Amino acid sequence: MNNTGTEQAILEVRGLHTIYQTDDGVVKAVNGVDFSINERETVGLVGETGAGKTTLALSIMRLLPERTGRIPEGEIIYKGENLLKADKEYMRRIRGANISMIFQDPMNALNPIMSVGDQILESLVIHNEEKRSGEELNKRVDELLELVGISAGRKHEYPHQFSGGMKQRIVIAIALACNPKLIIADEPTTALDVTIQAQVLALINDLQQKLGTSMIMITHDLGIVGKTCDKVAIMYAGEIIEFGTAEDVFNGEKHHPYTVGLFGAIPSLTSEAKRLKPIDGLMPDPTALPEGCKFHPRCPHCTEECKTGEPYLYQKGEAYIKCNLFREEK
Amino acid sequence: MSRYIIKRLLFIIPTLLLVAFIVLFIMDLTPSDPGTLILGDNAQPEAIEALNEELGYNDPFVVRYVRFIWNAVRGDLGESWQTGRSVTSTIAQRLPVTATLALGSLVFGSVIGILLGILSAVKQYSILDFFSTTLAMALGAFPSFWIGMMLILIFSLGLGWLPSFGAGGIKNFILPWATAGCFMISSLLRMTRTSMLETIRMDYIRTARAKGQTERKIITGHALRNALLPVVTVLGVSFGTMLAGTVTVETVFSLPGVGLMIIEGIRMKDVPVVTGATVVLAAMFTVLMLFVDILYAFIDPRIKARYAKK
Amino acid sequence: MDTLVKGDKLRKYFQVGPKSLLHAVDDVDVDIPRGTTLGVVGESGCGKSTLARVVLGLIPKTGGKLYFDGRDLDTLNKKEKAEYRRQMQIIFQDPYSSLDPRMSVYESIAEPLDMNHIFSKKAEKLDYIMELMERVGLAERFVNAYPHEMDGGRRQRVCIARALALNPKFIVCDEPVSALDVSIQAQILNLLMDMQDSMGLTYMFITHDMSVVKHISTEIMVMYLGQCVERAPSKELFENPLHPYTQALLSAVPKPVINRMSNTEILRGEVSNPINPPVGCRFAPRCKHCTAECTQKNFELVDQGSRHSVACRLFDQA
Amino acid sequence: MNKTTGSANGVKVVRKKKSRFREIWGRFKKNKSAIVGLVLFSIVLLMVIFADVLAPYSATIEPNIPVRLQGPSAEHIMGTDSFGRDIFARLVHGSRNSLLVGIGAVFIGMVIGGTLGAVSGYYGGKIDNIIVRITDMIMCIPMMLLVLTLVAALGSSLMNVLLAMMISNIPGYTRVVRSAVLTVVDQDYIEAAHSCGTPNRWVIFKHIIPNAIGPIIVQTTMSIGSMILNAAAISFLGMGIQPPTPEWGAMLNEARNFMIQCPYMVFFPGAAIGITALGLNLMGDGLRDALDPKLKD
Repeated sequence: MNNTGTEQAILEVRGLHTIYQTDDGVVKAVNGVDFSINERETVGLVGETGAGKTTLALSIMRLLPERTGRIPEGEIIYKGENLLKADKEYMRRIRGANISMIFQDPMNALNPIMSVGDQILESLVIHNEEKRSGEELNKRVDELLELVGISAGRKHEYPHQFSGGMKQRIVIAIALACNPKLIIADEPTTALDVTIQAQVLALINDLQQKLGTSMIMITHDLGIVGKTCDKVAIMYAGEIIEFGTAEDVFNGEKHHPYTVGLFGAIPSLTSEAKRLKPIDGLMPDPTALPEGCKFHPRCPHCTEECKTGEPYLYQKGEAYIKCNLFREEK
Repeated sequence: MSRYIIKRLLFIIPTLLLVAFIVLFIMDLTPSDPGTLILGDNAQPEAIEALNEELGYNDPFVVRYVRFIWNAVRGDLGESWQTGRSVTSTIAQRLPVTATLALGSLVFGSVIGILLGILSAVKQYSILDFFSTTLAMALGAFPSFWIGMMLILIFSLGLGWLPSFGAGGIKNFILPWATAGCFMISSLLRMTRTSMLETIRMDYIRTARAKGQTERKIITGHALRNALLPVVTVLGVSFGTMLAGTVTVETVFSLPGVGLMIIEGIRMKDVPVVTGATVVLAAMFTVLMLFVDILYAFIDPRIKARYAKK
Repeated sequence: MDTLVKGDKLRKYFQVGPKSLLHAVDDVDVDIPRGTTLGVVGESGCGKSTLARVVLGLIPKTGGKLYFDGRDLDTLNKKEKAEYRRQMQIIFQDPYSSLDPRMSVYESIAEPLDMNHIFSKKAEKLDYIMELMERVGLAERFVNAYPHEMDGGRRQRVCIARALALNPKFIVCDEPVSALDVSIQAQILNLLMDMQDSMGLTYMFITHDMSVVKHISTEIMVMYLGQCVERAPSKELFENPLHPYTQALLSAVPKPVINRMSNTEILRGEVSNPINPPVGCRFAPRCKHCTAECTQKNFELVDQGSRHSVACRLFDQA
Repeated sequence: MNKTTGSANGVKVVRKKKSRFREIWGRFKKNKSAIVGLVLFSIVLLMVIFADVLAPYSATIEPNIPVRLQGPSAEHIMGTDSFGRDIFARLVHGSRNSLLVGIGAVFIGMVIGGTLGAVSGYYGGKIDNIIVRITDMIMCIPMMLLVLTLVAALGSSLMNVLLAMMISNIPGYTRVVRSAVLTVVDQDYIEAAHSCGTPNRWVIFKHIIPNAIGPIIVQTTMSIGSMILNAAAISFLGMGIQPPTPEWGAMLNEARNFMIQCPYMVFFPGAAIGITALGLNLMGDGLRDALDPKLKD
């Protein structure tokens, strides 16, 4: 891999806020997220239920539910263009061709009454800029199916004839159809069994190496991050509270207390510990987030200063941690 | 697939037998007998009794049931007690009117109902949606015979555009079609809208959006076909309701169809007429439901596969 | 060792068609020493949940013998059976569907007590329920709460309190933490282990998560397509997995360390159909050590010493 | 009201059974069309209750030939019919019969059909198979035809119309209740109840019925409306309640002959039927959304 010179960010998210206006109040799902992703790079977005991972992904794709989802501020810059300002038609052409998405639940992600070949073909037809013939496109469908490990002969079959793992392969084939620059994978293996998960992860990794696509990997499983990601963003209550290379986050010395808690809560396969170390308390209510650092009510190191105002932003190169613990070490 | 169709066809036989049994059984409770009806109230009781005996009216119910089925299979539904005419030929003469009414209303009702249903789901919360759902609610709540009478008041008596009774040409059918179609519009519009709203929220619609598909093609290519699956079933059921509703619509517009035949039969206590006509309408409905089921299996590959495996 | 629950050749088949039998559980032996935890792992469709329901008697078994505290459960009369049923409880995976949405916490926990007429005085019952809630770490204020007012972790605590209400000896935990986030999962796992220590409970713990099963189990049973393929004490299994399936399963678990796909063993193919399975090792179609022999005869569990047994041609001395 | 039980350490167990009801009501009252439905239906209910206050019953029965076929006026706000009877009075008193038939038919159908459906859904197996087969077959006869033949056989009277509609309502209810029960039976809390030795009847009454009641209530509200429509149709065909007893459908039947001279005779009874059914349907829709809010985002 030649990283020199290609350190060009292909997607940059700056100060992104996303809210949902619901009957129960305004849900603040994403609260000021900054990060960028370079070519050929995989960034892992890690967090528990309600951390805002999926909302962030849907914001980038501009696929938020129309009536409730709003992006009051922020920028999403792709190829020098702010996607939040782009018109609908421009955005439609970006989707699928430049940025595509793999969804969590392969059981429902495919149209049940359309053959899988047609569903892959659809993607190609939509973005057929070079006006390739139907025959060429069909050949490409065969190629894509073989690429994800399904025999091309099965393209006339319907989704219900495939197992969960196979369906996810088809979803991946759809995502890859137009050689996108960036793939957002939202918990792509959560619904699958471990051995099938390993197959799918290997496939994703393999294809990414081969095709040089960048990827945002959304997951709650730190193990998957360790297997696939170059950089990691830990999300809590709609914020990235820690960002860095996989090396920083897994093996570095300084961590956000939440990151420490997250690692501590996982039962280890390698060492013997009688008791686990859970994080006290619960995720905050997204309609009434706490003041100050959003983690302070659960944090073992909480001080008075954490309860008001933004926490300190500790930076080291590209990596950063949002926590007052590191204030004095400037 | 062919096995499934055969299985469904075989299921139709006990269904029709049961339907005929229920209708015959109920009609058997009617305080009426052929002797009295043919000879009149003033006839000698002995003569009436003799005629009843001759016509087989005094046989046990089971015997009459088996005889009815046996004759019906050969196309003979008995004779009217009132006029002595063959019930089969009366039905054959009147069925075209009912069929024209029913099929016309089916087309009218389903086209408008499904179309408005789709539009109001796609443009949920718009003025069109509000208008359509209100229309559906109203059409479902007001009795169709009343709507028919209102239409007569406006278009026949008020404006004088259309005839109010009889079965002559197309013009005679326009108001009846609209009247009988109202109920279908109501149920189909609501069903299509609900089903469409549910489908639009499915994950695979999001997948299509993520592919960059246009909104219009997402609706026509993905959502519509899936959303119409449950609508097909409702179409069958509401067609059945409408078929029975032709009884009132034919009464309002004095259309000489099978429905009116049933009403006249009931008034005259003419058991064979009512039985024959009811069994024919119920049989039509049963066959239609079968057709819907098979159609369903053809559109939905999942159901097709379930039966292909067996 | 003192065995609390013992199952001999437990078997559960489901009739799914005129000639098709689904072999959900096929001749599985279970024995769980008092005060220990038997972990049951396997992927979806391996029959682990069915096994749990057979052991609890919630569904009738097709074959085999079941002993609880040394008594054959088939020989008990109705009254005795009810007595034994009280000593066995279950905790489910999804705390959203395992609590009646119309019952408050109080009512849910009180139900088993009422059904078995434990308390005659209301105040005594309430005190006992409060004690149970305290034991599972539920604040008093939740006594009148309804399930939808609580998060998954608290609901699971209510389920645990309900299971503990009748003072059981044996609890089946059917994926009790799979629906929870890691931080909450750790809370519940700690609670379950504390309960075991303080009340001497015996668990059968069903899960698909290898790290959870390692953490909580004394012994582990690995299931594949309705059969037990390997069984060993927890530590032994993780240090020395023998069956090719167990090895692949362990290797497939993503560990929270940087490890870009280097040493993962990828298992080919998918789980085959449990309906009318053919003779032979059921894992054979996916196994890299598969030979003709594997598809011709069945392999029983064979003891490899130190309570470790495995059903595989590679270790079949017979 | 709230029932409380004291305890030694001062904790109160509160029976707040109402919380769920309040939650549903909260969602229901936000729905404008549901409120419109509730208001419409309340008006009809008030009419039923205060019929005698609004108009004397005698005015609905006794002919008053001198004032026959008069259009709406201050004295007769909806005009008079061919016997000179006040249409408003007949409308008000007719509401009792229409509603009686509608509610009566649904209620009895619910009890019998509901029991069959619950048994079918809960026990499954052979019983379920038989019940489903038979209801499927009976539902092949369009309901209106079934009612008509029954009325023809039993004779035209209020009680017979009620009986006929009750019987024809059973299969539909069996279906609805069966599917409602099936969704509940699958839940883990039913298995949890079994595992702590809860007897079947307790499970049915304590867990299944309360949780399956939602769709049943919705179905009930909606079917009262359609029963009123059916009853009106039967009377309109001259098969139902016989004159001079006031009933909306029967009034329309009489009005038919005077449609040309007196359109108001047709208009008011039909509007009354429509408004009642509309109110019930809007309420039913609102209830469904309030019970199951997942479609509203």
